Amino acid sequence: MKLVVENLRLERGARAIVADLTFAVASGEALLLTGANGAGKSTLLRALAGLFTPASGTIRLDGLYSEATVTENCHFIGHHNGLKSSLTATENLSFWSNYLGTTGASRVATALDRMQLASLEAIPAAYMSAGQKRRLGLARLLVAERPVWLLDEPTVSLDQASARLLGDLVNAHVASGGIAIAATHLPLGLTNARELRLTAPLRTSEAAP
Amino acid sequence: MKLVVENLRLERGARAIVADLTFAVASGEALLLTGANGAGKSTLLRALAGLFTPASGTIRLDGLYSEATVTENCHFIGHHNGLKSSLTATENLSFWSNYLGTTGASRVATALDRMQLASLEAIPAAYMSAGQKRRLGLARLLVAERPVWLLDEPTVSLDQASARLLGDLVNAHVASGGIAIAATHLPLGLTNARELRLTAPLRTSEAAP
Amino acid sequence: MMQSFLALVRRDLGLAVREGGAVGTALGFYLIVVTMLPLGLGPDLKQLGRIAPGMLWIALLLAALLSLARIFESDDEDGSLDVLATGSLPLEAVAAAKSLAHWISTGIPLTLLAPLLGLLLNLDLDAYLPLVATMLVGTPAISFLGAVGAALTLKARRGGLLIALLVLPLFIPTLIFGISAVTSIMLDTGGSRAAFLILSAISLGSLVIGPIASAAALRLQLQ
Amino acid sequence: MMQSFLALVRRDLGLAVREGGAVGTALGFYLIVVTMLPLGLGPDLKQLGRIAPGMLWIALLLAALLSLARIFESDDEDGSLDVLATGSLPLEAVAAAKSLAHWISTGIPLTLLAPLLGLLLNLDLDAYLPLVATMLVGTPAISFLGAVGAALTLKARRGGLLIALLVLPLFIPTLIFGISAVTSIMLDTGGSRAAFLILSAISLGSLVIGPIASAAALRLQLQ
Amino acid sequence: MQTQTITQKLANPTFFMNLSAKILPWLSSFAAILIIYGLTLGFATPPDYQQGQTVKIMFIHVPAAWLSMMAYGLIAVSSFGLLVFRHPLADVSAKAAAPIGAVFTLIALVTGSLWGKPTWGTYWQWDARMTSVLILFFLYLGLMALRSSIEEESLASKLTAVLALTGIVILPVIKFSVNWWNTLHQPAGVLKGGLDPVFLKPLLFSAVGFSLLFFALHMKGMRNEIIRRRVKARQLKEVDRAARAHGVEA
Ligand code: HEM
Ligand SMILES: Nc1ncnc2c1ncn2[C@@H]1O[C@H](COP(=O)(O)OP(=O)(O)OP(=O)(O)O)[C@@H](O)[C@H]1O
Ligand SMILES: Nc1ncnc2c1ncn2[C@@H]1O[C@H](COP(=O)(O)OP(=O)(O)OP(=O)(O)O)[C@@H](O)[C@H]1O
Ligand SMILES: [Mg+2]
Ligand SMILES: [Mg+2]
Repeated sequence: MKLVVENLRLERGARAIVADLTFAVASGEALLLTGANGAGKSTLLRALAGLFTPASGTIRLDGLYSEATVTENCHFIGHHNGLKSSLTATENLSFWSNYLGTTGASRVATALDRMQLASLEAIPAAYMSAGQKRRLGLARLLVAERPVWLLDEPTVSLDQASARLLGDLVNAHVASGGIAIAATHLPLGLTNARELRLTAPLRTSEAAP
Repeated sequence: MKLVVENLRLERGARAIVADLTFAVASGEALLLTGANGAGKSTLLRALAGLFTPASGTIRLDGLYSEATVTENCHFIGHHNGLKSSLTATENLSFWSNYLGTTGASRVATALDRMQLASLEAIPAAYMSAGQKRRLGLARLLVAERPVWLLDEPTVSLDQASARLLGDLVNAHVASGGIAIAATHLPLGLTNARELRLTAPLRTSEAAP
Repeated sequence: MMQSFLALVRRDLGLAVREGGAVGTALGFYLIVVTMLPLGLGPDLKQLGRIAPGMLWIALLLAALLSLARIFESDDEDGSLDVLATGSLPLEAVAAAKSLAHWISTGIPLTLLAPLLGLLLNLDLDAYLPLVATMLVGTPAISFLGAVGAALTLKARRGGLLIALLVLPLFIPTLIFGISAVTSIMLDTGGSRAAFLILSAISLGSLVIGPIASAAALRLQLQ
Repeated sequence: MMQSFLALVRRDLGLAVREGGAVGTALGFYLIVVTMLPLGLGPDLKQLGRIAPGMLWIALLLAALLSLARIFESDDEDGSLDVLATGSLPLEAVAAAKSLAHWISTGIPLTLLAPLLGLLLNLDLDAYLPLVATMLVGTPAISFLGAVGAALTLKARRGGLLIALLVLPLFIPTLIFGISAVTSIMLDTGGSRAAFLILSAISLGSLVIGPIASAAALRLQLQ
Repeated sequence: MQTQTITQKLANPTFFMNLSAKILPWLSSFAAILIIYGLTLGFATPPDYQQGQTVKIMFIHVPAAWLSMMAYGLIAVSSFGLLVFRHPLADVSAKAAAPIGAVFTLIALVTGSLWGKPTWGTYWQWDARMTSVLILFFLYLGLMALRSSIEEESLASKLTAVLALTGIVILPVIKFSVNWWNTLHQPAGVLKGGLDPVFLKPLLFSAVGFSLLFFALHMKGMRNEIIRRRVKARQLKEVDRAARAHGVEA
């Protein structure tokens, strides 16, 4: 399996955020997106997840099954955690596991366990701290099998222990033949990770009428 | 000037988040709040800022002027940046400088300059990236003189350069006799900073509402 | 597919109940507006009964309308929408599921409340049945077309009001035929059947157009 | 103090204009509701003019009400509220400033639109002046009492509807006296002066109570 | 081929700016002349045997009414062009047309109700046509409100386009409302010889004149919009320079 990006161009308003970018990530590889604030990391991740439509260029997922799209095979972890504050940790997770197409309460329980949220399982998300919320959001990665993980600043407001925990999860996922792409300003402690440094391309706003 | 906290007790729902905590920070000192997720850093900072009412204990600001409260003398930088997305960088900042009681367009301009946002001054906050927004939020520290800085995970989504910039700002503030208290999971690169490690007191999650 | 669809509908219904009786609020609003109208129109108004169907319909429209903002808003704010969009379910189905949940959690309860409020306005006895019937077939249009408004105004602060401005015009046909269907039965001046059929046609149309338009709007918003 | 207060009012007014004509939307909603009422009540209704004041008042109430959610919501979401609370301005003053801005940016424009809509409902000629007058003195109550509702429902998703539910009852006095002041002038059955005075009394009261209650509610929300 | 290249040229804003700069003066002066001529002719006409002098309102009302619908048609077409062909000028056109269309709709409504007083004895009647035109007016308001309430412009324009296309169902309703429901309003008959030539000639003149006026206003609006966008684009460039300058230090 291979995620292939060919001369991708992303525009916001009239401006090019990313200009003819080409790279590929094979299964078993992790890619770190780095770059200054405003370099375009988040935008690129949204584009990979199929949420942001590129101005030009292609994003393919080869070798999984015919016309497999990244969208259907990725976990997207954005700035927000996708939690309902009135639902408990368990309720939040089990909804996602149902929706993302895998059933099994066992999965949910183990996921909470691995994210060290077991003791909070019956607590509404509203009552959780920033980092606890983030961990619960990340637990989604474990309740549904998806080969491609797209993580936007996953360690935000995680303490060191949790950050290490996340690093291990990603390593395990990659080791088992998955793909992980993470935008981050800090090292995630990944074993075999390449780095893609985004720098704002020379941009012309002439595209604007 | 001295910020004094005496056997403070903070409760959320039915649970004690912080139990008889006592410490003091004198002017010229910086204090780092560390601790695992859910240890109570944010709650403590909100309590110091006077946004969260303690269950018991006192929070004083001595030696500034009679009955000076922390609330009126602090900058509180929370998880959110307090920006209006439809206002430009300058408009956002000059509102805060007016509201927080200091006038002077010069201040705003220099603040933007020091946060390396000068070139974004006429751009609505909506068009900024996560880190650019955060920097603009932090610029508030510079447009109004306030002796006590309360920062909750200030470096979130800042790139290294900006993080260093922030560290320098805090150092300068402290050096000039101010007080800085920051909750963080990463070193801020402060020169003379003590560390206060919060550990959750014995807590039963059954007690949770 | 189906599993995801049902999971989504179930969750939304659950939230509607959990998040502080959104349903109750809509019902309460309906109640208050209906009781306010006589205040404004003067209680002495003899033919209160005659205009009752109209008032009931309008108030219901408003109550349903104001609950529309809820449909996508919170999912957008907390990032759920991004994840929903990466699911196996096409965005059209997502929109449909959420519209359906809205109809079940708002349209139906309001419809069931209407006859009770009819008592307050001494509605003709023989108007109750047609009133409920027309509302049952009319309200889906509100939820499914309304969802379009909700999707369009996702990124625009000030949800409720703007949605109303956008979709109220689209509802005016529903309103006109809904009312005329009832009144024409009350004053038995035929044509009620025609009005009823047109009403159903509008609803069926909205079942198709609504989700497609909503999905289009959502895609643009996710950018 | 004063500087902060004015700065806040000015910002909110600026935002009301900037953030996509919040004002325009309220006006549009008012317009639509007023035009929908006759649709429901039946165009043939001869005494449309007679009940016009009532309809204009009710519709105005709804339009103003639905714009209330805006007052504190966005400031809460983007963290501004925390900073506002650490300012030198007491929270009561903050609430007052924001209520005032809401009245200027919503109450006044709606009041000015009312007479134009009166034309649509062929309102009596001699009703225009009292209508505008009563609305001018009545609308502050809506903004200042409404702010309390907005503050109370800050953390509860689904602003608009819940607020309406909470504060509509509070407005019924305003509504009754506002309407009776106008109608009693139209049908010149004296007592309009009394109603007018009561109306002003209500507004003055709300200027005091509103901010205090709002501030109390906000303090709880900030926890 | 020829058309191809022409559309491509028209798609180019710079070309449009130059072209419109040349055309605009002519267009507006023609509009003025025709309107003045048409109205003077119109006011010279003998009073109508039924409606007396009030018939003269027709010379404003009818063109306004026609244009109110044509403007929406234009918006719909432009919206389609934006969503499907990503035509750079389509959105500019849609945005510029909305307020103008709204004004013409308002004129049709006002003149119509002014006309209604003498003829039907009431300013306003909730009859099918008036109601549907009113709805059209609301749609215009909705379009403008939606666009103005979203910060990111490219998004705002696409969303507005979606709304415009959803709302297009209203046009046939307006046009044929008079035939579907029996109403007070006259059915369309002017162009089918239903009107005395004495009235027809001035009506047509003013109709053409108002149409030209519409196009002149529309063109002017587009020009302003384009200029505004160029300024905006320059601003946004700043963000990039900032991002890059910052990136260099990082
Ligand atoms: C507010 C009230 C009115 C509105 C909204 C209105 C609207 C319209 C519209 C949309 C048209 C274009 C119809 C078409 O092209 O098929 C039209 C045409 C016309 N209207 Fe009105 N109208 C109003 C009142 C009146 C009144 C009071 C009269 C005179 C009795 C009148 C006389 C006409 C005539 C003669 C035409 C030309 C019909 C044709 O197309 O041949 N209208 N009006
Ligand atoms: N909604 C938006 N509309 C217009 N421009 C935007 C929008 N969001 C971001 N941008 C611009 O796009 C560029 C890239 O933004 P993006 O968020 O992808 O950067 P980033 O690499 O994620 O930065 P950060 O590290 O601060 O998160 C920035 O210059 C920003 O100004
Ligand atoms: N609104 C709330 N209501 C009830 N309990 C809460 C609320 N917010 C946080 N808590 C609880 O209070 C405790 C402390 O939360 P707090 O946010 O202060 O922790 P923190 O140190 O900031 O954690 P993090 O590093 O993740 O931000 C946590 O156990 C959390 O579950
Ligand atoms: Mg980012
Ligand atoms: Mg925290």
